Amino acid sequence: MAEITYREALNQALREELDHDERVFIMGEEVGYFGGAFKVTDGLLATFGEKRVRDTPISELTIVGAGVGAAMGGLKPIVELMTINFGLLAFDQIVNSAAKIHYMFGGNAKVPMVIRAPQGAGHQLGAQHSQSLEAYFLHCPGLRVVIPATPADAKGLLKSCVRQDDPVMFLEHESLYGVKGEVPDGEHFVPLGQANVMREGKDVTLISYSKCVYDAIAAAEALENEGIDAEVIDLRTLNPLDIGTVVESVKKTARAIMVYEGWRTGGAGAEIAAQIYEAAFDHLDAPVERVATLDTPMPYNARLERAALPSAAQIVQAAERLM
Amino acid sequence: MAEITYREALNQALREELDHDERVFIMGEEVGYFGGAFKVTDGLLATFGEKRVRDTPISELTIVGAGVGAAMGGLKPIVELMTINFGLLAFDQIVNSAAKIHYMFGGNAKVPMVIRAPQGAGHQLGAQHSQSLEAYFLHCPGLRVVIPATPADAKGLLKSCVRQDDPVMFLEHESLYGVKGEVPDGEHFVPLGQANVMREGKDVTLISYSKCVYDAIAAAEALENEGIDAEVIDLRTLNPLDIGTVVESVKKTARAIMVYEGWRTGGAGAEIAAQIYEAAFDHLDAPVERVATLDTPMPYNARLERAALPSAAQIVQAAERLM
Amino acid sequence: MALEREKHIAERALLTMDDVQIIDLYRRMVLIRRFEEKTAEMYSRGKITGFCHLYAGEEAVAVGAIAALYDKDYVVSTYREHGHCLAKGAAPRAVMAELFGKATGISRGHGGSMHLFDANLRFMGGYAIVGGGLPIAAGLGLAVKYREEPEVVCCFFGDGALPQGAFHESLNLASLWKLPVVFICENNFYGMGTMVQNAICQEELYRFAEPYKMPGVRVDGMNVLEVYQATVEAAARAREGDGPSLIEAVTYRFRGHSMSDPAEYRSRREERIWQERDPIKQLRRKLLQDRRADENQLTTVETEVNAIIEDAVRFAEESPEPALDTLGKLVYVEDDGTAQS
Amino acid sequence: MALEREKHIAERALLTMDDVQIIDLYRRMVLIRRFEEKTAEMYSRGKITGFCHLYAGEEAVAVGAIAALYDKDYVVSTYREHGHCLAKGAAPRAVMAELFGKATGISRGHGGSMHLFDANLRFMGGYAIVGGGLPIAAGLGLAVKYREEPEVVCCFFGDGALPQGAFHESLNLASLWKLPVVFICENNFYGMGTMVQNAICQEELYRFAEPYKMPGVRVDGMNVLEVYQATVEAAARAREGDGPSLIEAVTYRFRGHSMSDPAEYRSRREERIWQERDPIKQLRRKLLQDRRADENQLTTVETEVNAIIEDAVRFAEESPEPALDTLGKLVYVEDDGTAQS
Ligand SMILES: Cc1ncc(C[n+]2csc(CCOP(=O)(O)OP(=O)(O)O)c2C)c(N)n1
Ligand SMILES: Cc1ncc(C[n+]2csc(CCOP(=O)(O)OP(=O)(O)O)c2C)c(N)n1
Ligand SMILES: [Mg+2]
Ligand SMILES: [Mg+2]
Repeated sequence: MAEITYREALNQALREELDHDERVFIMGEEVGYFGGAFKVTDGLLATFGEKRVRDTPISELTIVGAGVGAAMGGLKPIVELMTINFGLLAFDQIVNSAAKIHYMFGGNAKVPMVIRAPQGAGHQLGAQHSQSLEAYFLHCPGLRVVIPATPADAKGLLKSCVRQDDPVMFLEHESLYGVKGEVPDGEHFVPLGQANVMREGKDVTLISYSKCVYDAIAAAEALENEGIDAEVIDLRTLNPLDIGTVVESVKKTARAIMVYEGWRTGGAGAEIAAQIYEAAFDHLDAPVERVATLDTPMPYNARLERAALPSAAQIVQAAERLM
Repeated sequence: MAEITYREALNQALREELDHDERVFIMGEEVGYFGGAFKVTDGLLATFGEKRVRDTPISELTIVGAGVGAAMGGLKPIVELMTINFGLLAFDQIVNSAAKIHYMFGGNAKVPMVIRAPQGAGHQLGAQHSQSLEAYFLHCPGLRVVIPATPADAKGLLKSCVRQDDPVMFLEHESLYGVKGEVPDGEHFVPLGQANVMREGKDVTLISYSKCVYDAIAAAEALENEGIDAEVIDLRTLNPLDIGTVVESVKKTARAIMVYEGWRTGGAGAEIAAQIYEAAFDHLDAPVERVATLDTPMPYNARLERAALPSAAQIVQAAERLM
Repeated sequence: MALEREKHIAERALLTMDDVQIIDLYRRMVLIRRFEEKTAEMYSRGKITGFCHLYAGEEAVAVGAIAALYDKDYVVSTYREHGHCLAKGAAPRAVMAELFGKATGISRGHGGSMHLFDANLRFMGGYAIVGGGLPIAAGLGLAVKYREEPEVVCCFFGDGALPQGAFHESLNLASLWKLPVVFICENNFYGMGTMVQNAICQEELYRFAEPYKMPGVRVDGMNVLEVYQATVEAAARAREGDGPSLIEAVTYRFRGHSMSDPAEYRSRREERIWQERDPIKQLRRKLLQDRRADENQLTTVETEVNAIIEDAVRFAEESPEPALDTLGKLVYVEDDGTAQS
Repeated sequence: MALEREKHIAERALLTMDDVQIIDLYRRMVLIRRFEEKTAEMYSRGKITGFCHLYAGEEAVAVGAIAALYDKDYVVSTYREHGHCLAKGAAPRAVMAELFGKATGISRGHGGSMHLFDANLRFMGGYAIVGGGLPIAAGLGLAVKYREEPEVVCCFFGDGALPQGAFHESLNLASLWKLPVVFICENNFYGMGTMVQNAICQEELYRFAEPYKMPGVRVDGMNVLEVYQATVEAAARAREGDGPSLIEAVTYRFRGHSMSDPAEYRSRREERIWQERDPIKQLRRKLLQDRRADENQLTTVETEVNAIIEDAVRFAEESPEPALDTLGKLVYVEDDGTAQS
């Protein structure tokens, strides 16, 4: 076990998978000579060369589409979208091609491609650079949606994604790259579809993923002082979704709070809440609370941005409302 | 009052608004000489000429982007996407430009544009031509989302959309164009944000929009024979969302079923269900049921397609489960 | 201009082909034509539904281009792809069964007319988003080049795709990375009801090749030999590692855009002119004239083709529909296809 | 090639301008430079945050092009738009306050460095999606033409936007509809760390104009008069109803891509060569040499500019932040800006 950053964990996963399978290659804007806009691919070009680590033009639609074609042609592309905000340009190839090809060609084609994309707000990047768009991909059968919070999961999930055969949206949070954590050395896989109970508790379940997991943990710690014992679940993947672990917890605590950075309305939290109700209605003492981003384009001003985003304080307040 | 089709109602609205305001114009693929892929704009070119009814190249991203620019420049564009499936190519301009410009420029710019798009399945058009994507737009602050079921609403809502100043996704269902209904003559406006109680009932609330409203009504009639008295609500607009009318009904019936044609997971039904729980948790006798499209790319085969889509029979079954 | 040169080329192609090859071109074109005629008939009898875009009139493009490829070369197409799929060697049975939505269809009845696919034939699919196939073709080209294999990717699309960003992005990427892709634009003068000059400011579509530093030629798409020869050259270039080419094949669809389009925007006169240039009749005339085949041989081909098509329809009719319990399966590879919820 | 002709043109521009005009060009370039230097300082002191892309080195493009426009002409820009916004006449106070995220900012602190906007100045916004401004500019051009007004739309974007589909779709639409748009590509040889030849197969970017049947020229973007003259011609053409033009202005950004980029991918030698071509120094030298201005005058300009910038910073510092209760407002026009829920 070594303590490394989320960024380093991703870099290790990429390095190991490039090493492991000749068919794996990386392409995207600035992934090569620049080492990635967030330096996730740093050093890979030097080791693996231009064939395996490919800088592309700014052509999101075609980068993703070319990834689809390369995957159909037998390779295992890892496509980096510099951020998910630019991925909106590639939406057609993600939703109309990547997600549908296996099914619409009768199972005779497959698209084993991982699309990595940083997302999230918190750095005053303004309305066009601060989105968390996981809900769009959750609402698209055929796509896997993976969204790790910790360095260990970042590594273990990314490696699992590369080893499987469905197209994956692998969403990283821009604020997590510098976060450190213990990561098992060498081969380390985390299976898709297994939520992680980060903290056990009996009074309320905080369900989250990506950066908000840390807010949930901070809130749980604060709640402890108030005598409220919170369980914290990191979903880790939204598709497949491990609703079983969530439901089990909610049956125990009878109270749930969804914490996510997407816009509140129509976000992944609505879906998960709906599934909780469907499976554990009789066990709930109160409606599921949602702590999420306010329904507004993200303001540039720091104070407004902070206030628009979900926070540990809001989670604490929600928990208090529930008790 | 005349009985006309949904298509004719839309055509009337367009004609009246073109007549009413010199700034209004229509652009899109095949809207002019061809009269629209679904003939909604039929005859408008002949009356208003090429300046006001503009055929465009197949360039969805730029058609929408040009609509944004024209709206900022003082016009009132009505942009037709031939179907919403192609609208995925324009997603960047819808989400990153249209929805954000008013806010990110500090309220100093506005984008009074209506984007009309047919959507929906049911005609064996296969995976890439059968989507209902309202959930994507619901999860995008800054956009209005309007989705009429009846000819009268199609007309009244479209006219209201053209008269207001926010960007609107106006989603029509491909199966509704031939549906007839009474439409008030002359000026007829339906305000955004007012759900319509189509049928009163006391046992269960069926909440729907677009084509599924008809399935809900059919189900309500079938349920009547079983002695179950269903209320049917047509939301008509998803943003603004008239959750008040829904909650009031659910408080009365204590049971709710969301009926929608988007994919079940992450669809608009999840959001509305979540809001129902938040506002009427204590009034609910059972969890909100969701009758929606199966989470699969749409198959071409007719039998499979029918089975993948929501139906009156499924609503009836859901209601029976609830009682 | 380019056309003069291409005339010459076509003559050359004719000389270099043996009789068997050349009659095979004829056979394939007739097969496609009969297939489409039968499809139209089945459509009007309600056996086929959904969108259905016929290829009649354009046979020389698919047949000429694909004849210039090796079996292991890849083809990427659009929603108007029956012709390309058959030319690539698909069994008419499997294609017809797909149009009927049957389990024996080439895409198991999941795809329909717009989404034919056969990995073994390296027919890499029909895509129904205008321009959607081009980035995928570039990606296949990348896969080939990556593995240092000798194949090329042949990508068909319509004139309507040129105003799409995907066209330009793909040409740039293919040129920048010298990918072995032959881009073939089927310029049939219309995208649905829109004439090409109302969609794009440059009607000589092959000229878009120039800024991308790749060869661009315009060929007579009603002449199978011209298309063949141009594709031979482009494919050779691609195989040698010199990158992509753009071929504009000028052609005409004999029917409306889809089965539901009566094509009222076209004049009878225009249609007649093009009917006279029917690629099948042209080749037939040429073969007889040059004594590369006799009437008897060609009639035999036609009779054989008719039987194949009849058989395909019978097969499609008799085939079972996909079982209802397959619904929700095949959405994912990994979990053996259980839908998400 | 084009460059030779442009040299000549620049001389002509110089002759036709009076001293006041020409010193005003100098003033605007110095204003932008000082503004950017101060911005860098404020950024490193933590007063400005987020992404911040400086325009230093490229001043001649914004100033030359915008000087060729009338006040009522429109400008559309990118995330690197401080220069364009100031050249269009924005008060340095309002821009600096925006960078500080203050309520007095040109976008009320909602936009930041990448999203400046001023409807009155017809500065139609900075867009942070590469290529995102081009369709919007085409739409503004349509609005102008629709109303039969005489304005033109000047749209700035980088070399990095050329591989984007939006560039091609917009050029096609503008040409097809003869929209009054002047497309100005600021070719500074890099899109972030990627050299233009690694992003696009055609390095002579102006050549993309040709298939779109519009004039395409390359000008020395370090020479304000060349840019000015090329824009005068393109704008005149647009105003006469002859449609769009493409101008490629060859330039260089003196700093990294953004405040967080040390630009390690560039050689010191390359940077030095371009520093020597500093557009401000060049104009200064020229003015003195041709005796269009004396040292005194220019120093006065510089001193005045310094004072303006100091004042802008003071204003920004002292301005209030947007009130917290504005959050959730201004999302919609209609309901006076209450967020959805
Ligand atoms: C992105 C997109 N926009 C619109 C459509 C609707 N559509 C289907 S075919 C077509 C015309 C295409 O014309 P062309 O590319 O010339 O091909 P042809 O039909 O002539 O073979 C259009 C507009 C679509 N399928 N995809
Ligand atoms: C669609 C999109 N992709 C990627 C980015 C990230 N990005 C911001 S600027 C930039 C480089 C743009 O270069 P260029 O157009 O040459 O403009 P310059 O920065 O040189 O002025 C990139 C890749 C973006 N903002 N938008
Ligand atoms: Mg065509
Ligand atoms: Mg650049």
